[in-house]
Formats: sequence, structure tokens, C-alpha cells
Amino acid sequence: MTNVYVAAIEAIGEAMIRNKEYLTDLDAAIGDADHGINMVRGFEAVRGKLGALPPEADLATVLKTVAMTLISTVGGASGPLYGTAFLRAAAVAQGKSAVDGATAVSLFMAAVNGIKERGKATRGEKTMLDALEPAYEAFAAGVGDNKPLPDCLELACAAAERGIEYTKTIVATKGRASYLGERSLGHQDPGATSSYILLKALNDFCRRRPAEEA
Amino acid sequence: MTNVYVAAIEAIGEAMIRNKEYLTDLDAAIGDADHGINMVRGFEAVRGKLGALPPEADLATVLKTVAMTLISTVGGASGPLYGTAFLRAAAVAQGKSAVDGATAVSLFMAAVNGIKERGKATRGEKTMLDALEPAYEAFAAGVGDNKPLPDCLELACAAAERGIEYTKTIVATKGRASYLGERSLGHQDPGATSSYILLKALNDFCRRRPAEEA
Amino acid sequence: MKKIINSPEQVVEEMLQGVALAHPQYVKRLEGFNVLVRAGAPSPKVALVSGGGSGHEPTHGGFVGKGMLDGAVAGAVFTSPTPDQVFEAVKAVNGGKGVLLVIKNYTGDVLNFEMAGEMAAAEGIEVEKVVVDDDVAVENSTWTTGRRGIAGTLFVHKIAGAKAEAGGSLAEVKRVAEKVIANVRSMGMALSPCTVPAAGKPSFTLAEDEVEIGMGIHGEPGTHREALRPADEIVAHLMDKILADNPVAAGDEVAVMVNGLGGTPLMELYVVNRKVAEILGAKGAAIAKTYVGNLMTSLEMAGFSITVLKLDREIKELLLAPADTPAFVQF
Amino acid sequence: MKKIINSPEQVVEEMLQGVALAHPQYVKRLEGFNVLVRAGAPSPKVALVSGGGSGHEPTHGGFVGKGMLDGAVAGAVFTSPTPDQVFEAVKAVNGGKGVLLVIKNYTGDVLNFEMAGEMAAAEGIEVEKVVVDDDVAVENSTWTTGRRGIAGTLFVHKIAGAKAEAGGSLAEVKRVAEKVIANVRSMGMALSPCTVPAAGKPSFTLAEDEVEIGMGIHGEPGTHREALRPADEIVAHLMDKILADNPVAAGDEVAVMVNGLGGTPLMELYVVNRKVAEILGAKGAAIAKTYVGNLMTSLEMAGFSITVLKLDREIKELLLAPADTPAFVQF
Ligand SMILES: Nc1ncnc2c1ncn2[C@@H]1O[C@H](COP(=O)(O)OP(=O)(O)O)[C@@H](O)[C@H]1O
Ligand SMILES: Nc1ncnc2c1ncn2[C@@H]1O[C@H](COP(=O)(O)OP(=O)(O)O)[C@@H](O)[C@H]1O
Ligand SMILES: [Mg+2]
Ligand SMILES: [Mg+2]
Ligand SMILES: [Mg+2]
Ligand SMILES: [Mg+2]
Repeated sequence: MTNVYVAAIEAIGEAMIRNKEYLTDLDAAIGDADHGINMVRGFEAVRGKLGALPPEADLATVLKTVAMTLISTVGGASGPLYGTAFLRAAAVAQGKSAVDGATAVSLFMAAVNGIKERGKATRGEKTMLDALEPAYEAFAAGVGDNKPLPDCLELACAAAERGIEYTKTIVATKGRASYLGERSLGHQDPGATSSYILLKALNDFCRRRPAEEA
Repeated sequence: MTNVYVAAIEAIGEAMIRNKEYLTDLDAAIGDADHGINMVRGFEAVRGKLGALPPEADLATVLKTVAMTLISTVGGASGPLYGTAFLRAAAVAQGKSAVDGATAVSLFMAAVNGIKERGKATRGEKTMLDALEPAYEAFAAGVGDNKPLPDCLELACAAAERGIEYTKTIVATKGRASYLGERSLGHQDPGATSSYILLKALNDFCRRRPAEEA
Repeated sequence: MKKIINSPEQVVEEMLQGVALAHPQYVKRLEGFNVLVRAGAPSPKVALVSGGGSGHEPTHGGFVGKGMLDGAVAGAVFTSPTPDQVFEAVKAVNGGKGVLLVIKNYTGDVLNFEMAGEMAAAEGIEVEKVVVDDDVAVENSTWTTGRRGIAGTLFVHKIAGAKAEAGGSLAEVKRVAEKVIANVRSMGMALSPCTVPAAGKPSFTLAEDEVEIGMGIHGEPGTHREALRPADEIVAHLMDKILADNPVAAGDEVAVMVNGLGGTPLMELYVVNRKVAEILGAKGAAIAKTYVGNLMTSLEMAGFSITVLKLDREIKELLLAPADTPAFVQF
Repeated sequence: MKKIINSPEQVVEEMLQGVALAHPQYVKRLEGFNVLVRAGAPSPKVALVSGGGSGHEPTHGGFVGKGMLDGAVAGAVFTSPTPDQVFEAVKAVNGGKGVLLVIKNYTGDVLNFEMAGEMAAAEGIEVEKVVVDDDVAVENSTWTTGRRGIAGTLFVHKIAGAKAEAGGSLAEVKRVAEKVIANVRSMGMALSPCTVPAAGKPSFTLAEDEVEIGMGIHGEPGTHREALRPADEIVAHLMDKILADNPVAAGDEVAVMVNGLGGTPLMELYVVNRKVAEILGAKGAAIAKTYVGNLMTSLEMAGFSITVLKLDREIKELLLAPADTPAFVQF
């Protein structure tokens, strides 16, 4: 039996590969044309590392492996940011054998806070946070309303997608796109887009499987 | 009254300017694409120097001025070669007040020999000599047959033109085109072409004027 | 894409092998890492580590040696290296006097080097960092990421490196580095784009008569595009921007770097330098030293940057001190 | 044509001004001539003068200084300088011990330098000449002009320059130069053409996947065109040609130069060097010293050349001797 956490991460990796050129092209417009290349380099390495884990690896182990692998292979801005997110989530998952709603919310929160602290950015600066933070809030609200976890994830995806649209309307003040000043207006942020792709891939994965875990 | 020698040289200079791109394109095919640029740089400088001569300057002075100016402005292979040719001709002209047939022949011969010695080349190596040496021989033969000098020049031009055609049929063994080996076949030598242009301009000049001098 | 490479995936690895094979007197490769360190590392002095994405050669590996860097970390082309790589470099060059990280101000570089610094600190290695932000093309503001780090970084390597070589403490080396950063300003322009091997196509396009002013060294757009003008006008514009941010007055002493981006002939860089010297001369500034060359490149991009560093007695002396590295040697 | 210049007519003049302004410690301009001489010229030693068409920067002006050249004469772009210019350089650097002319084997260079030598001899200056012909792309034959002189010329500057600096007589300096010429071979290839400013258009065209093997440094055609292949295959081909002409055996010691033609990133040159070192290593040859960089360029041409110099004890020692010039410094 395959490890469900590993399978979920692999589904995310496949989504990154499918969107490699799309993400790179978005980065070409307002950055340095490598975001898709970076994400794929990272998630291809992740697949290798996860393959070497024992099948019974728990969520914390999987998340920590993803974190360390992204940190040591992606580089750029997105590597330390996504890496830190997974690392913080791993810390929350430590010792947990199943993921209930409250755990999922604190995992997600820890991840988003990790990115905010590492990148010293806040919402509205045209970064991945403009997708992730609203997604987190929608997710937490859903859990608060006692909705089933897959529905909460659906809400998170929708919020992230709106976040992408929002990044088109603002000027970047963090990351490489900030050098563009007003010229970054109208362009969608590559990191916000990869965050949405990640959540969407997770959501699709959960829909395809019996909803035993988030 | 303008100095006839100066006027003749200026006519040659104008012909070089008209053929600048043509000569450069020929050189692009089998050399380094500068022969027209070189000749024009030289003859434009010559015009300036000749303008500063007293109107009564004799042939030797004019030829020496042309020689020194070409040597100090053309560079490349053609600069020292044409420069030496004019310098040797100037030596022959020294002290001569008019140019008769015999003088013209020895002027021409000295010029051609100057090029041969300076460039250590002989006929058949795909250089200016393939135009100039047959031209000299035709000229000398004409003088030997007591033909009028303008007719001798006409013969020289015709021989030079055949020389150009001949250069298309041979492989270069001197000058930059020699690096091409067999690949120089079929191409016409730029230096042979500028030699023909020089003779042709002189011929045209003589035809336009009362035939007092060669 | 027309490049003399074997494959885009192998190009950084093979380049590093080529550097190590070319310059064994100067550098050695840290096996298993994209790191070059001084042949004799570690040495009992403060160590300097820099790095960044590849594609800026000779930066940074070419400046590893006596009087400059102790370690250089190479990321993928135009992508900051990862923290574990930087951490390995730090461990390899640390001689017990501490390590200064010289970081160019890009979010990716800053984050990865910071994480490496945290890893080193956790192992008890004393680490400090400075962030170079010399590019005046981008407005500075405390609310944004601020200016980019470009060719002026080499003056930090040179001057802080000389201080470390002279036995300065980590705090002193850092102080000197920060003084350079406060006094160095640069700006560049590009005539043509470059192609990242893994991308396979140019990262932007310019019309036949168009140039990009204020271009970043990774192909990031600059302040604007305009029609190609004579060299002197372009230089005057860049110098205006540089001197507006960091004015020089009569009697000031400066160092100048005219840096080629990789595809521009040295002939043109010297034409640029002629005008730079004229402008500084007209202001009454004395040029203590000029460097002209392809030092902080963007692969085969055509274009250049100008860097002006205001000198005081201390940094002038350190600038003129000897250095011996593969790409920068000075008696 | 996209160049950072003011006008094609002024580019050589403005470049020379830019060089003189950048490097007053090293060189001075001979007023009224396209000549750069050592700042302290003349000095009481044998003097070396070289030169050629412009567009090969840093060759030759960049190598004027201690342990290399005493004078460099710049012609128009890709056009040999005229004898009067060379003659001025000879007069300015002659310190009474005689002058060696280092000429690249092109008819134009040979003729102009020879005439300058005759002018100098007529003024009682002792002048000798050597002609460098290291390019194995072109078949050698006593019936033709023979091989061209390309990047290997720099080894002649370095080694004969060191001999002169060490106080060698004109005959000794010439002997050493000729020994280098006998032992140095090069070959290059190009990915893209360059544009002579006065011409305004590229001197040839190559298809997107096509390269020219055996390219000359003035855009002269090479031996043939072929499809772009991986770096290692190209290097293997060039090395075959070089070593066929000048074989190295196990135990031989060599120096290597991987020279960029102006538009090729250093990254690629190091990928090339990796394979060069591998090939020489497989033959059992020891590489005493490797130089990698844009040293003998063709404006912005993309491509490179490889030079292999077989060393003996004498030329190795002279190669490794110190030198201090704008573009080549060695402790
Ligand atoms: N300080 C920051 N905080 C959060 N996200 C950031 C920050 N800086 C950059 N990013 C995100 O990183 C993305 C760029 O990632 P990537 O292209 O991989 O790195 P780099 O910019 O170093 O090339 C941006 O689109 C943005 O979403
Ligand atoms: N040794 C030689 N003897 C006579 N003519 C020569 C010799 N070498 C070259 N030439 C002539 O010079 C011409 C080239 O002149 P030019 O292009 O001005 O000089 P370069 O080859 O130095 O660029 C050739 O076409 C050829 O006619
Ligand atoms: Mg990016
Ligand atoms: Mg020519
Ligand atoms: Mg990047
Ligand atoms: Mg020429």
C-alpha cells in the first residue's frame, strides 16, 4: 500500500511539472524566468527522496523530507520560502498520527507564518502570500464552520485563485518584481500561481481518494 | 591651371570611392572585407595631401606624395604594395619633365617590380599582380610597336580586365585569400580588381583630356 | 540556442570542473558541492564567502584567492545557491576567526545565505553578513527590497578581502565592507538579451535600434527602453543617475569600474571609460584607479555597467593592496 | 549594427584615449599616433613592439607593461597599422638595446612592420622581427603565406617579454621568441560573426545551428562549416588538429590558453577547458599553467580558440615570471 502523504506530494510535483513553462513565462515577465524551472528541480528531487522513505513514514517525516529537499535544491527566493513552510508544518505534525481539522488548520497556519517570517513580507506585496494567506483564512473559516476537510480545501483553492487575480492589480514591493515599480502592474505573480497550483493539486488528489486524510 | 598629374590621381581616387563597396564585398568573400575601405581611406588622404602641393609640382613629387600617403594611411597588404609601387615610380620619374613612351614603360615596370619585391609574389598567385603584370606587358608591347600612349593604356586596361577573369580560375597562394585553399576558386581577387580600376580611371582620364601626357 | 556546452543540465558542474582544472594554484573544488575555496583553505584569518547564481563569471569563483574571497558558491544559472551549499563553503573556509558573507541584494540570495548563516551559527561558527545594493537603476525605499547588488560587489570583495588578509577582525572586515557599500553606486544598460541554457530562449527581446536602460544582471527589466544613442550620451545618462545618488565634489577621490556584461567588446568599454573619465574630471574628482573588463557578466548579454566608488584613505589603501586570484591580480 | 560607440570613424581614437585614461600607471599614448607605450618608456633593455588591426582587445595595448610589450600599434579595425605608426613606436621605446617586432603572419602585418623595420634601420636602430604563425587551421606550405598568427602570439609576448625584462640581448630575446613560435599551436571556431564598425554589417552569416571551424580572427573563413555539436566533440576535433601538428607525449609539459573571441561567456570557456585538460591528461602531459579568458578577440564574435604551448625549462621559467600590464598580471 502506498503512503498517502507521499502520493499527495507526488501529485503536487506532477502539477509543477505540467506547469513548468507557464510558471517560467510568468516569471520572465516580471522576474528572471526561472520559477517553473526552480519548482520542478525541487519537486523532482523530492520524488527521489520520498521514494527512499519507508512506506510507513509518518506525516512529519514526509513534510520534513520535502522541506529539506526543497531547501537544498530549489534555491532562489522560492526555495527557502516553500522549504520553511514545509519545515514549520513538519514541526506541527510531529507526533501526530492522524490529521483532524484543528491539526490541519495549525499546520497550514504554521506554514504561512513561516513564509511571512522568512520573507519579511505581508499580504499585498504581490507574492505567494497573496494566494496563501487568503487560502489559509478560507480554510480555517471552513473548519470553524465544521465543514468537511475536502470542502475546506476547495474553499482555500478558490481563495488562492482570487489571490492570483488580485496580484495583477497591485505593484510588487517584495521579491525581484519589486524592481519594476509600476511596470509590474497587470502581471500575475509567479509565486502566488505556484501556491495555487500546489493547493489545487492537493485538492484534486483528495477528491480522487476516499477522504481519510486531508 | 590645374596640375594634370594631380587631376589624374584625383580621377583614380574618385573611381575608388565609386567602387568602395564593390571592392569590400569582393574582399568579404575571400578576405576580411576591408579592401574598398582601405583604398578609399588612402585616396581620400591623398586628395588632401595633393591639394597642399604647389600647382607646379612635378610628376616625381606627385607620385612620391601619393606613395607616402598611401603607405601611411592604407595599412593592410594593399597599402605597402601600392605605396611601394608609387614610390618606385617616383624614383624613375625623378628629374623627368615630360613622360615619353620609354619613360612610361620604365615607370610602369618599376611599379610592378616594387610590388613583386615587396610582396614576394609572382603572377598566378591570385593577387593584384595578375592584373598588373599582363597590363604592364601589353603596355610595353604597345610602346614597342610605337603605338600612341593612350592606345597602349587601352591595351593595358584590357589585359588587366582579362587578369581579373583569370584570378577567378586559380587558387590563392599569397595574401589572406590563400588561407581558403580550394575555397578561393571562383572568386575574383579584390586587389586585381582595384588595379584594373586604377588603370581604367587613368585611361578614362586621358581620353577626356588632350593626350599631352600619359 | 547556440552555446558551446554539452548539456544545460551539466553546464555548471562542468564549468566548475574546468575552473578547478585551470587554476589549481588558486582554488579547489569542494567535492560534491558547487563550491570553490582557496587552495590553502582554511587559513587563520577572517574568511569571506560570496556566491549567487551562475552566469556572472568570473564572478564569484574567479575572485577566490589571496586578498579577495575564500569561498564562492555557485547556484544554477541565475538562481541563488541553496543554504546547504553556502553552509559547506562556510565550514570549509572557517579558520576560527569567523566568516563574512557578502550577499547581493536579491531576495533569493538574502534568504538562502541567511539560512546558511543560521546553520553555521548553530554549529558555533561566527558568521556576519553584508548585503550589497549598488544599482541605482532601482529606487531605494525601506518599504521594498531596495536596490539590487551588481558589479559594485567586486569592490566589496576586493576591499574587505584586503582587510581580512591584513588580519582584520570579523567586526573590522564587516565595517570596511559596509563602508564600501555605503560609497559604491552602479548602473548598467543592455543592447541585447542572453539565453539561460535551461530556458533555451532569450529572456527578453529588444528591437534592432532599442536598448534597455538600468538592466539587471539576470535579465530583469530596467527603468525603460529607448533608441540606441551615441556612447557619450548613454554614459552621461548613467553617470547622472549614479552621481545624483552619490555626488562627487572637487577634490574627491574615486575608483571606477567599467564592466562588460559578457557580449560587448573591450573596445566599446574603453570608449565608455573615456567619457566616464571626462565627466569625473569635469567635476574635479581624481580617479585613483580604473578597472575595465568583463567582471560581473550576464552570460553573453551585450551591454555594460559603470561603477563609481568614493574613496577615503582607508578604503583606497585596501583597494590598492595586492590581490592574487584567477580573474583579478594586482601587485 | 548595435554598438556602444560614438562613430565608426572615431572608435579607434576614442578607445585609445579610454585606455590611456584607464591605465596611466601602465601606458601612455604617443600623441598624434595610434600607439601605446609603457609609461616609463624608453627603458634600458631590449624593447618589444607588436600591433595589428584593432578589434582584438585587449590585444595588443592591454599587454603593454612590465614583462611583456613596450609598445603596441593599433591599426584601423582589422587592418594592419601603417609603417610610420610602427616606426614611431620603435623610436619611442628603443632604449639602445634594440627592438624586437612581434608580427602576426598576415601579409599586411608583415609588409607594414617590415617597412617600419627598414625605416628604423635607416635611422640606426637595431631591429629584429619574428613572425607568429600558430593557427593550424590553415595548412602550412612554403609555397603559400603559411599559417596565420592568432592567440598563441600572447605566449610570445609573455615569454620574450620576460626574457627582455631579465636583461636578455636582442639576439637572445629573438631566439626565445622563435622557440615559442616553434612550439605553439592554436585553432579556433566561431558560432557567430562580428561587425566591423566601418562596414556596418556582419562580415559573414551562419545559420542558427551552424558553426565555422578554423575561423580566422578577422572573420576570414575557416576550414569548413558544420552543425553545432556538443562542446566536448568540438574540443576533441580542435585538439586533434593541434596535436597532429605538434604532438605531445607522456611526460611533456605544456601551457594552455582557452581564448574567447569576445562574445562567448567565460562559463563556456571553462567547459571547453575541462575537456582540453582531460585530453592532455589522457596523453600523460602535465599542464604547468592554464589561461582562460577573452585575450585575443574578434570584436563581439562568439567562439573560442585553444592554444597549446610545449614547454622546456627555459620557456616555462619565463612564462611563469611576473608580468604587470593592464590585461595580464601575474605574480
Ligand atoms: N519576500 C518574499 N515573501 C514571500 N514571497 C516572496 C518573497 N520574495 C519573492 N517571493 C515569491 O517568490 C517568487 C519568485 O520565486 P523564484 O522565481 O523561484 O525566485 P527568484 O525570484 O529568486 O528567481 C515570487 O513570484 C514571489 O511570489
Ligand atoms: N604578397 C602579395 N603580393 C601582391 N599582392 C598581394 C599580396 N598579398 C595580398 N595582395 C593583394 O592585396 C589584396 C588585399 O588587400 P587588402 O584587403 O587591402 O589587405 P588585407 O588583406 O591586409 O586586408 C589582395 O586582394 C591581393 O590582391
Ligand atoms: Mg525567478
Ligand atoms: Mg582585406
Ligand atoms: Mg532566480
Ligand atoms: Mg585587412
